[in-house]
Amino acid sequence: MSLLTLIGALPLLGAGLIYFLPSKNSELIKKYVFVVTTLVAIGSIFLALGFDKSVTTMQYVQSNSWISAFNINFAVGVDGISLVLILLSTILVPIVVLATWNESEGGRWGVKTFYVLILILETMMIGVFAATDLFLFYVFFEAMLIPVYFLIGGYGTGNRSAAAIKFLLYSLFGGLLMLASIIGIYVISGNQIGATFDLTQLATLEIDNQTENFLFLGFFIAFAIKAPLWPFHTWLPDAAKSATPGTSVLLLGVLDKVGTYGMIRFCLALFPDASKTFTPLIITLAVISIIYGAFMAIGQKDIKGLIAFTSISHFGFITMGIFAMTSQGMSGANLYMVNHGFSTAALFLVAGWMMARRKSSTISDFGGLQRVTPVMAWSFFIAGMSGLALPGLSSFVSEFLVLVGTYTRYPVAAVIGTLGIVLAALYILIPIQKTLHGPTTEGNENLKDLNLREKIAIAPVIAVIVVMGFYPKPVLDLINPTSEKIVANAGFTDPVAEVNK
Amino acid sequence: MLTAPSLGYMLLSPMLIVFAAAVIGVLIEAFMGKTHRAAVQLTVSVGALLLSLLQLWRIRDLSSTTAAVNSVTIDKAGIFLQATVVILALIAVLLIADQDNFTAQASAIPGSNEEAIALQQNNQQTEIFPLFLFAVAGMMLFPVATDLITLFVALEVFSLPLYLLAGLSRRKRLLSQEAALKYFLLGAYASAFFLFGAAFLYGYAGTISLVGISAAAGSANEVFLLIGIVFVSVGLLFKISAVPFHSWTPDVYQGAPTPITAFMAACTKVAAFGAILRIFYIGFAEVETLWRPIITVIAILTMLLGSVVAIAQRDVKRMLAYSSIAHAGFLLSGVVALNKDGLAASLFYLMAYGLTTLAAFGIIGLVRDSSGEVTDLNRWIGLGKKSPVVGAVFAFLLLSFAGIPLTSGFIGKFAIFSAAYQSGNIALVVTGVLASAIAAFFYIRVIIMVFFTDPVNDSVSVIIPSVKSRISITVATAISAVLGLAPSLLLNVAENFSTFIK
Amino acid sequence: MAIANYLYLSAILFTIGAIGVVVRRNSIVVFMCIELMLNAANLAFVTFARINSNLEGQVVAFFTMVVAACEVVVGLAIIVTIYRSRRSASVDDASLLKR
Amino acid sequence: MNLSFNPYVPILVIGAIGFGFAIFSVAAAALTGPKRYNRAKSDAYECGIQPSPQAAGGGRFPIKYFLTAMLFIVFDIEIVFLYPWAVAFDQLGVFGLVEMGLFIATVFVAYAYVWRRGGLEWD
Amino acid sequence: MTNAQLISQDPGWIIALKGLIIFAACVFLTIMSVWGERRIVARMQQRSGPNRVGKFGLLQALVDGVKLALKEDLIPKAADRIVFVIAPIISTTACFMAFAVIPMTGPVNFFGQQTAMQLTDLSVGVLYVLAIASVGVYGIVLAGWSSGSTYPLLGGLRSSAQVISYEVAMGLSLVAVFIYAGSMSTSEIVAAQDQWWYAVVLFPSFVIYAISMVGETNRAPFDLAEAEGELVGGFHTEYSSLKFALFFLSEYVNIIAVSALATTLFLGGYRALPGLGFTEQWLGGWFTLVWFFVKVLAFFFVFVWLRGTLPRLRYDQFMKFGWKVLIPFSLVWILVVATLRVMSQQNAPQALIFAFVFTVALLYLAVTSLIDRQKTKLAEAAKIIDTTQPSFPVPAIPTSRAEQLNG
Repeated sequence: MSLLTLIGALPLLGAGLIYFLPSKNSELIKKYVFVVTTLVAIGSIFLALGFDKSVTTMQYVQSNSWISAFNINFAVGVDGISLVLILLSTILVPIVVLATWNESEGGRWGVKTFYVLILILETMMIGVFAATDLFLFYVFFEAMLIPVYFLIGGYGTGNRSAAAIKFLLYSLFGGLLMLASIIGIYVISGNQIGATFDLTQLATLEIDNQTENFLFLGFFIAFAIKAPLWPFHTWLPDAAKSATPGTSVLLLGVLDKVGTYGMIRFCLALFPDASKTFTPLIITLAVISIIYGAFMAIGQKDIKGLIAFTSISHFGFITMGIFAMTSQGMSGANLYMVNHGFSTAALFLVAGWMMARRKSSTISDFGGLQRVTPVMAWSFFIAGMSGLALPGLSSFVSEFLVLVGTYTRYPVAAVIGTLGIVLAALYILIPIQKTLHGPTTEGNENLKDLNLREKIAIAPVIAVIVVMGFYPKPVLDLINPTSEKIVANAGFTDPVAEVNK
Repeated sequence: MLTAPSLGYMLLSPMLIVFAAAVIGVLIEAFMGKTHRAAVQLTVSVGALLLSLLQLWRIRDLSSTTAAVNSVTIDKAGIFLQATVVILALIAVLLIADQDNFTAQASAIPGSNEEAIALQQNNQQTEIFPLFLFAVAGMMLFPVATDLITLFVALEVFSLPLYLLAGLSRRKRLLSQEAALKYFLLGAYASAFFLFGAAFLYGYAGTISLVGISAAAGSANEVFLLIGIVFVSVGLLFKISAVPFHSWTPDVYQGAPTPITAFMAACTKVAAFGAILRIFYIGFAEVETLWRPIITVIAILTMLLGSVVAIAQRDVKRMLAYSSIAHAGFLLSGVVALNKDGLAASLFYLMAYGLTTLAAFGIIGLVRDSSGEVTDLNRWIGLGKKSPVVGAVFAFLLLSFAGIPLTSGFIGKFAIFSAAYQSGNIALVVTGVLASAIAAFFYIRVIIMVFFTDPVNDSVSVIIPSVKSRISITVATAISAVLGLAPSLLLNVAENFSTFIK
Repeated sequence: MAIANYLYLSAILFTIGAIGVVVRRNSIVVFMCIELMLNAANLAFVTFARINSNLEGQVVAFFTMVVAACEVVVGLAIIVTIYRSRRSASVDDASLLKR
Repeated sequence: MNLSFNPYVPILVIGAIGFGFAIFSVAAAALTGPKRYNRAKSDAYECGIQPSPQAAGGGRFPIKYFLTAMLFIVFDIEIVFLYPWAVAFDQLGVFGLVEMGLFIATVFVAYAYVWRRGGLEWD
Repeated sequence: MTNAQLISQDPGWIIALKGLIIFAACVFLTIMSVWGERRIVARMQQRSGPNRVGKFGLLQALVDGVKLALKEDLIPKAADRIVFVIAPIISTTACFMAFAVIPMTGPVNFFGQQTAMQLTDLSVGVLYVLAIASVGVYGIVLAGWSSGSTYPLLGGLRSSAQVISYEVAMGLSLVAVFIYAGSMSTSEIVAAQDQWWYAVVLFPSFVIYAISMVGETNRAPFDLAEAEGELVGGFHTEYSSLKFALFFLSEYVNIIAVSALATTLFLGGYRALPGLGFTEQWLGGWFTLVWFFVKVLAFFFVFVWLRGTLPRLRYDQFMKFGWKVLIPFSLVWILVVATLRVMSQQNAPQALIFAFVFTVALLYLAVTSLIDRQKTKLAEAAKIIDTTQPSFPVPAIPTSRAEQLNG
């Protein structure tokens, strides 16, 4: 059993063991979960340290037969891209646990259930990034929905059940379309090289154009729904508004990355020709997403909604980077996934604290927080700046890479995308100005600043944001070889020499 | 000059055991005192089913396959289907044994003195056991029958007891009787179609054996063949409640006593699909161009209609009825696939679906108020709060129906769609996937009602199940869950057993 | 007389029965229409047995009669019970289950 | 050889003769008999009391007869199977005996059930 | 040449002629048997019976018929007119048709044509008779139902219930005959009886048949459908004029038909009595006709004899007898016969056969004695209940005669 499998199984094991803890003692449960998730995070850091950057093949590979009738294997392994995403998820989970210590209290069910769901979700997240068997990926992809569904529906706020069902149905719909494509490619593999779900083998298939286009669309729509790309995004604002901040972090920070990750790993790798065919369309959608997300964000009165729409804009960048089909674009997109994870986490966590204190999520209810709660305000400020890709903060690097990568091939798209940065300044600065500065509005006078636990929780996130802004190299080193390989495998060569080595 | 044929008792023994038990059951009804009758009947039923299962195991590798003068073929797939029926029946019989669900005296007028007296005397309806066993035996015969008349007889042998059983509900008698009437009239109507079609197939081929019909392909009057296939299909499609022959399903599912609904939904599907698969794979395979387009269209319509109409349902039994219609559509994809994978996939699907259905209806039987079962979905609101375990199990089963990964329903769907895709029916796969998405909506809506909404009505509660119900629900759910996580256990078996022998 | 005429007769009888089931409202009449259909099928079987000059069709007819008889027993039992409960044998009156 | 008739043709002949006779009689009765109208004559016969307009129960049968009819069908079917068996008995030998023994035993079980359940009580 | 082959060569005119002869014979026999029955019953009851019209009153029945024809033909206003008219037609048609397969003579010379007095020979002859008998039941049911009156309805129902109940027993009793004859054709069954009559070989079957044929034809002591005390005239209460006559006719033709069938199946048909085989060649084979009618009339005499002797059964006794005695007995008997037949076929040792017979006999004794014991027990239990005091007050029984008279 490889280390990867162990790390993946650990949360599940932890979930199983929760059963033996007393239900009454919620503090104990929380501490236990924090320990477990931290262990997982540490384990994944070891995973990263042991990763051989010089090769682009899968590492920590493990493959066991699961459903022999269909030649389905429990096959896992990581390359650079999936490794950083696993790192992102495993690090975010303990932070979320710590940051949202009391989130589990007000739900429909007990504390235990909440953490069981969280732990199961963590396993699923690791699994979905680690799977090298298409079927296994699909299983994690779909099964992941269920814990999130219950997290939103059971512990969320507002019209949570409607949001939960909307989320689930959108995702299921996309997933089922993908299932049709999976079946298609499985059958084609059966006709050509013997039925298999192994990704590397599937990539070698010769598929006729029309079929490939259809199969591609099945995958792409599923991922576009997941990574909320306009016009498949409508579930996201509802879900994000209804979910608790912690869930939202996981939802936007990690789960939605599955969409963009899937585009890279499956759409490009399995259907390079179809990807080429659809690239113009997808780039267009991505650009629309950037602009649309930005405009919608400007109009938002609700903090959570604001963050949700900024994410849609950011995912537009990521998608654009992926389908620019340049190694810079690809690297940028990959890096953006990580950075967006952290900056969204920061935004949501701080916003969550603000809302919990003020008992409101409307932007206009806040004001002058800078004076009352300076630490919280600064945290929010930094997170916001990261969101608008301020140079020196992590997002800047990735956004820059994406735009450069895109410009070499699609200058118009890149230029319009740049417009998104301008709009970003609007949608971030206006709320920051409203909430943090100016006179302290009524009802905010007695808000408490962050306590120690919250400070500990937010500190690493802020640190990552800042460090990555100045020194993204370790992560880029992980990402770059794989990105180049993917672009090359898809049959593209960079139009200009590499920048930013 | 006649010669005495040999029947092949060894091969027939699994069926004969069940038949014999049914006959013994009738004798027990006749000569046994009231006090221990129910217990003895249950013992006999369970014992016979177990024995039959054992016997199936023992004959699984026999080299000879035809028995009873070529009227049945106990091939691998046949044994698998029979075993499926028996296993599902074993679980169902425990649900049925909860006497509370059946009227004490079927002939009494609802609400009459007679009925009150029967209730007062604590009379128990034990005739259900022999009826049940007859139905099971018929269901075992149906998928192995290889000539038209055996098919017809088997069809009736399992249908007739079901018609009666459907009318025996203890509460809501009128509804139940009405269900029985509808089921009977439409069922008999469909049988007549089947028979008429069989007559024309006979006229076409000059023989009633499926092999003979397939051998006659191309040599005789195609019109007869077409009429025959169409009418026989109508009869069979009715049994599996495919569109447009589905209209009985919701009514009957709703009106029949819940354990019977469970049994009917699970086992009838297995038997009928077993027979359909055999007929189409053996009898009509040579002339697939005649029927495949039609069945494909029907499969598509069935999937879509079942899924769409289910959304509007306010009664959980009706909802599951429409869901079963949708599942019939999925299963038809396996028929259309017309390859070995399609057969294996169908075998797996039938088992998985049957188990899930049994457990789901088992749970429906537990949700009650003072006047009996509550099937109105609006009153299920907040059930998860009152009894989280039952709610969680029901949610799991619904997810399995919906085909969420890591459930047996998903593996089944995947298997069947990949077989269909393999045979080139891509439209079918796409529709199936869309229908699944639609279907997911109403399953999930139920989960929301059960879990995400606060209870408004305190009169509904989950009764503490008796040991029998508990065993059957637990076993069915457990197997279903295992099949979701480790489907290889059954898939490999299904693969090995997926051969029809001509 | 051409033997095909029996087939036409059988088809006509079957059609009458099939239509009768759909348009008639009294459950007993509906039921009798079903029996008519079964008998039409029987007639077809026997005719085909004659055309194919083998006996299988006649044997089938035999079994069909048995099955039809069983159907009668079960069906009438159900209809009679329903009649006793609600004093009507009309299919339309039995409409508690919403369509 | 003469042309030989289908063996059922003579049956038609005698059937036609019988039918003709019956029709003739019914028709003749209408012609030969006197017609003297009297309202009471066309009432149902009821031993002198005021006749009811319709037969008891609206012409419907008591349930008991239904049961008898069902039983009759069951046994008639049994007979239908016994006859061919009996004719071919000598050719089937032990097999025929055993199979029919099982068949009769099965019917007998049903019969015993009906007996015990009071299906054979008339009053 | 067998009868079957002979008959199959009949030209059309012979068929027509034979049909007419059979029809005429039936009508004639009916007329005569009505007269005969009345005379015989009268004798048994120390009366003289009809003796005014014609010699010995021979023409009485004929005259009765004419009288009926001159009566008003009524149709009750509650009746279903069409069915009401059809019912007697069905009955009449059916009763004649039963005769089509009865062999009345061996090979005879019929206007220069070698044939047999049998209208047709079917391989399923006996089944055909039973089928036609069943059709006759329609006449009864429809007549009772269509009258729109209570008594006919009940009478019709009773009558049909009775007919079908006893038809089962009758049908079962024939199985043994088919086992032995290996055929259902009437002529072959007759031919198979050249050694032994089945009445001897299969005596229990014969008894069952004889009983059930009385039940089947609604005759005394089983004439419950026409129990005058209960149901007036039964199903034909509302019938008058010739329609009534038709029912009457069909009843008697039926009696003759079942008698003829009994003769065919159990008494060797047209064959001469044992030891008188030489007579079969007399009159060019025509003498067999005499033997046939002798046997049939013997049966008819038994019918009359029963009517003159036995009281009518109660309805429940009657049905109970049919369902609870005749049917199970027939079924067991069939199995016994079949087993014995197989044993002799397989050349089983004599000892085994005897052992089997002995076992069956023992079982029979055991079962009957058990049933008897049960009955006595029940009777005793009933007695105990009878002796207990009634729970309601009983008026004092008047002691003196005067009081009794005055009330």
